[in-house]
Amino acid sequence: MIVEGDYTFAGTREAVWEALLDPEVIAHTMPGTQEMVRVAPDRYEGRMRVGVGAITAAEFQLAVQLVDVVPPERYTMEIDGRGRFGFTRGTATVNLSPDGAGTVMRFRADMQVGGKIAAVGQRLLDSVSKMMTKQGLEALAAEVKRRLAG
Amino acid sequence: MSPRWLGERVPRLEDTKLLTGRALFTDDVDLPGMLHAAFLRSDEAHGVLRGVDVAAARARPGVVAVWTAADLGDYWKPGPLLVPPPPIAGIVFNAATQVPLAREKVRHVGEPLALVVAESRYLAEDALDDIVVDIEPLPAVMDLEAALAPGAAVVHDELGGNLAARARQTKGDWAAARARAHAVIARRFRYDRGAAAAIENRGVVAAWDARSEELTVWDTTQAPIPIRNGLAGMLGLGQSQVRVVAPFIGGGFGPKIMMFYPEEVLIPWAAMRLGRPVKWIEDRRENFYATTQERLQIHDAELAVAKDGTILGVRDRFLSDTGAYDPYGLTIPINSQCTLLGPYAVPNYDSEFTVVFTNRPIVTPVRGAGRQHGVFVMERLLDLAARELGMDRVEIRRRNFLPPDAFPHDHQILFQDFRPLVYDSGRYAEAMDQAVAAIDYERFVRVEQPKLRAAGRRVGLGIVSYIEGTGIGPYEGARVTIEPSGTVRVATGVGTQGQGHFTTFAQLVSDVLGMDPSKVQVITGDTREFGWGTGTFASRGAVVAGNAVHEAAIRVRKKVLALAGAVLDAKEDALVLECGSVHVKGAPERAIRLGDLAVKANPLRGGVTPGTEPGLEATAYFGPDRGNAANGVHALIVEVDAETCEVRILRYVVVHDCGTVINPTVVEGQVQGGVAMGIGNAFYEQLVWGENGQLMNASFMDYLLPTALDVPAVEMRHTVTPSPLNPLGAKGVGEAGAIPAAAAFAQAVEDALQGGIEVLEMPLSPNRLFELMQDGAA
Amino acid sequence: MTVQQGLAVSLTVNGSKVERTAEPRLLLSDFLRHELGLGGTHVGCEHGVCGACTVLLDGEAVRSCLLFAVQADGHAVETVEGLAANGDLHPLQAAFHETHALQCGFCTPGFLMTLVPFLREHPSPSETAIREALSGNLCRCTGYKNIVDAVALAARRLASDAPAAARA
Amino acid sequence: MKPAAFEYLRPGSVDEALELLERHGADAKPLAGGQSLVPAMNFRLAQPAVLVDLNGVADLAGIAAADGGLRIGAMTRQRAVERSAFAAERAPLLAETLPFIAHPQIRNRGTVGGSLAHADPAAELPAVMVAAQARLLLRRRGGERRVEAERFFTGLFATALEPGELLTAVELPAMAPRTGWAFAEVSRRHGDYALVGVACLVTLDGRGRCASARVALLSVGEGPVLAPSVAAALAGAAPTPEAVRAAAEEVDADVDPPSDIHASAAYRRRLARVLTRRALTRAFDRAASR
Repeated sequence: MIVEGDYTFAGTREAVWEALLDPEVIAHTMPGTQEMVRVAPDRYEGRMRVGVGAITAAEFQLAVQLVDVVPPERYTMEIDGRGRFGFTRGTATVNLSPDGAGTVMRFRADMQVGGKIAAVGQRLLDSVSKMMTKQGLEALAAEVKRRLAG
Repeated sequence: MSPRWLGERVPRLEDTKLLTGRALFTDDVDLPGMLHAAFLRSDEAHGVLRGVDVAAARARPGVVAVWTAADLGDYWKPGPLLVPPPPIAGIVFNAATQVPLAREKVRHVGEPLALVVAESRYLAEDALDDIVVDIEPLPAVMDLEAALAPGAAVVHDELGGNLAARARQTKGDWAAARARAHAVIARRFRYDRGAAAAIENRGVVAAWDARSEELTVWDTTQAPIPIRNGLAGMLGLGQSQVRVVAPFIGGGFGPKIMMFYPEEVLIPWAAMRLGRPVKWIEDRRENFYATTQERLQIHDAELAVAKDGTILGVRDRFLSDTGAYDPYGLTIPINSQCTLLGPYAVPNYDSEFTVVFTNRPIVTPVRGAGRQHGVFVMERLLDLAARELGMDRVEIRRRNFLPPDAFPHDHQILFQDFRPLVYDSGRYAEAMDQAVAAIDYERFVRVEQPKLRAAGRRVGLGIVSYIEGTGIGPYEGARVTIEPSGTVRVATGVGTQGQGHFTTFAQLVSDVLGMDPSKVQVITGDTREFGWGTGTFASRGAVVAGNAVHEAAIRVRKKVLALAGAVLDAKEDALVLECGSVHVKGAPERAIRLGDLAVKANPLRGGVTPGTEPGLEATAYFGPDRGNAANGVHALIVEVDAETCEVRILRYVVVHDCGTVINPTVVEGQVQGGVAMGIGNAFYEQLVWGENGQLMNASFMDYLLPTALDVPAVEMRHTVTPSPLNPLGAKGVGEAGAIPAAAAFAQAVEDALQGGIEVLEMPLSPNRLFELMQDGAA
Repeated sequence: MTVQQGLAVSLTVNGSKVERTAEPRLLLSDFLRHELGLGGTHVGCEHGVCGACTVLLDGEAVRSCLLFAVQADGHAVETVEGLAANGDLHPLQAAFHETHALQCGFCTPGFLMTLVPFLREHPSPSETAIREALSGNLCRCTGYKNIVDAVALAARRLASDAPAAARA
Repeated sequence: MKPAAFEYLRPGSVDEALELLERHGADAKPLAGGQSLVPAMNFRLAQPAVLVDLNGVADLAGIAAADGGLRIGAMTRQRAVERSAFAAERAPLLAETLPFIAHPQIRNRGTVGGSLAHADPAAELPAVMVAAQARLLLRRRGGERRVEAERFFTGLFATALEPGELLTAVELPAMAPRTGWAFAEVSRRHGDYALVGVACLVTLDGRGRCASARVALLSVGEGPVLAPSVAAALAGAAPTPEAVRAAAEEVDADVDPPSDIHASAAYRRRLARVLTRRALTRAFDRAASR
């Protein structure tokens, strides 16, 4: 499953870069994140709970490995999430480029979903990923805005 | 002994139990102290199995035992190779059979990792959630071509590659045929995977009686006798210590033949270890991974034709997906290879298949067993050739049919039964004529279709021929016994999954013994009743077991006549068997009821002379020399909504020839049901896989079985060309309905869209049709 | 979480009063089959699609795999075992037999229980209405045609029997 | 496929239900018809700790007149609405839609309120309620509020219901004179989740021009999707076939359909345009004849 798009933040590339890689920010903005710890400069681990509608919010153990990091321009995340209802894993690449006073983020995630959620929930995978992307981006934008204001 | 019941529409004798809810299905077996099993299955399609931590599951109250592969000790063994490769020159075959529980590696989603036994299924499933699995994912092998490329991930490391088999069969000289062809049609065809999806999932119940030292296993199997024999060997028991019962089975369609599923190996073992009965009933989600499937093949095929449409030759190279293991050998690709030839004279043929291991569940036959693919490829090639030559599609078929005097016709290649593919009999043009008349082909093409098209309606017709190789060996047997009550018992080794065996076998016996079928009690699928045979598959029940039943009845009749002659003091040829008794011709008062005769057949003191055999009982076996060739024509009319891409079937005609018909109602039921499955394969059912080997539709919400609104009433015609290969002249019918449906459907949809698209793949869906039409418009 | 043990359940099944205890999560289908021994109600998917488990709850066809046994407390359940009266097949059962509307017979009880209230509500249904009524039950063997014929036959019989019954 | 354990509670009144829902908070899940929830529980995708079974709450079911329109209790079975001549007269769009929902066995058990509260993007009833400008009655302990259907559905399986709040009824307003209706959907098989569905209500003015058009779609977004662009294109226009066709094309701007194994987003867009045109055509025909 490919999720891609772009989003313009009102802030410098450096500010956006810092926000994106700040575990606190990730924990705040990634939908369902319970906990996110930067266990190494290029590695995060945490827990997420994702539930939709009647589907009980299932806990995922999440690990994110950063590779190909070129501050403040681009990085790639290798994502590995496992939980009782299945797993999700894949890579997501983020590119930042200045755009006037703001910063354009281009992202492309190639995610695989497996287990029970894939087997019986395929109808909703696209919608859920769209929803989570939207929520995450909006929260991120708010966070960037808050930081710049603060 | 003129046949009175053969060919009669006898209402089924087994119905009452089924209609009133009293029939015993496997999940109806409830035994005192019974435990319930559940399997933990892999979420990953391919990976290194690092660990399965079952400590928490074992500690859960209500859980009796939890086993992983490591706990099985010597009992852990790969399953048997059920069908070895046939003796084709140059054949390559790499065997890799399924294992009871995965160890070291997982090879498909749903492969079992651990077995939990608990006081209830609910508790067993609770315990599954307690198990922690560590799998390091590997790239999943999904694409058949990529699987064979250098550097591809490998399903079975010890084989060093994903090649499961390769075999080439040829006749004549394809290259020469191609060289002199007026036209060569070449296309790539794809036929994707579906599930058998019997409404009853699989199940196994096992009980070990330590005092009698007997193991009883109720199993939703199509092949109880091989299961008994195999289990006895695995468990170190004598065959007589194991009783396998295939009770009423809620649909088979092929996957229930597959022998030694992990659950069949482990549940009896667990019952013996625990000293309590154990039940495992597959649930629907498991069924989508744990039960075998069929169909993915990719054909690159060429048809060489003369200007007048005469087939000069066919070349085919195809890839066939066997999934993660190949226990069933090459039955499916050989069926595809052979069935492609159809009812046609094909002088030159060059066909090579390559079977590929992938990280999908295991492939074994599902109703049709590879025959669909062959028919689809050949019939589509003929359609394309007709279009290219400007010929009528019926005409190109007529031109190439084997004539009635061409039999036996030797295709010079081997069939799945390892015997030469030699057609026994058939009247192919006649079947086509009947279909053309029934669907009113000329009128549709000349009048109806233009009229409807003018009104903006997109209607199209499809008409295709097929051959089904049926009734293969090795053999089946039956025992017929007249009881003192006058009831006749028939015991046979084949199991039954709804084909009406209880009735058709009774009809065969009734004619021979002169009695009403309702007085004949048929017992199938219980190894205690009959212990020799193989099973119900390849449309062979009526042919192989039917002839055995018939022969056993004839032998009993001989005994009846001999004894009655003595008792009534008459010559045997002066005796009449009728209405359950024997009387002397012209002297109805000189009679004895069969039951009374059965009592006399168990002689008391003084009644025995040397050579006396007690009982009015006989056992007979039948093994055909080779399979026979049933044939038929399917024709249908569809309407396509070009805006929504929905397709509606307006009419469906089947003309079929399965030789001698024992019970037309049962035969028509098989055909109508087969067509429903064929329509499912053509337009509704497709197993959809993510690139990582995940099945994306493991439920009846997303795997779409056709409903009463999707399947039309089939208009049926019979032609009867008896087979010379068995005394009854019967040919098989179980799979016929399913085999040509997709080919006919594709032609009809193309016809409706007036050549705007080519349908080279199955199944279609409205979404796929939308894409094809977009491409066609672009 | 506290796991509730069995709750008392009191219901009528095929006209007889039944009292049992059931864990709340026990599905009605499992309760009927394995607690009451009424194996005629079959389980094919446990997610409400196949219809094999259809029973009547207070006279209406419902999926017994989508109900908890505790929800049937105080209600009347009818299963396929209750259809034949005094050994005589129900007209629908007889019609299924005569038209060869069943092969393996696994889905059949669900079809019958769907059809009993359908024919009550639609005594002379069209073929389309019959097919619509059947569309919530999956059959893998028959291709449905003979089932459609069976329903039409049963409807005709019930219609011609009705006045006789009214006179009686 | 057996559900995980849960605690089962069966209140006898709305007040009791509200008290239980408040007491158990996020652990509790109301059980209405259960035709979506129980399958999810059998797959163990839903594992509520507490089920509050509303089936014993008698005063939640029923169909009654309200302000010239219709009031349907949340626990009213879909089948009961389907059989109600009164509902068919007051809310013909709803009546036309009901047979498209799954199968009779499901509708015998499934409730109107359960479907609305579940807010499945592929469900028919939410789209109908949005098209019909229905109001939903939400009760909590000590209070009640009415929310317009358009605002009730807030996202993917998301509604305006707050913790401890219960949907108790839905009210459909009276239809204006010269109003026509239509529901259309394409599904793989009858009763399946629709690939796309369209519910519409149109009203003609005295000159036979479109006074209002409410078109709501399903399976093309996070929830029921209202199509304002279609309405705008029709406003004041004579509903000629050309005008309807052109307006239906506008639906493209209002939808953001997902892709799944049965239908790509592009195919869903096609279906949305075709079904919108077909539904509007039928609705205008009906409006003209009333």
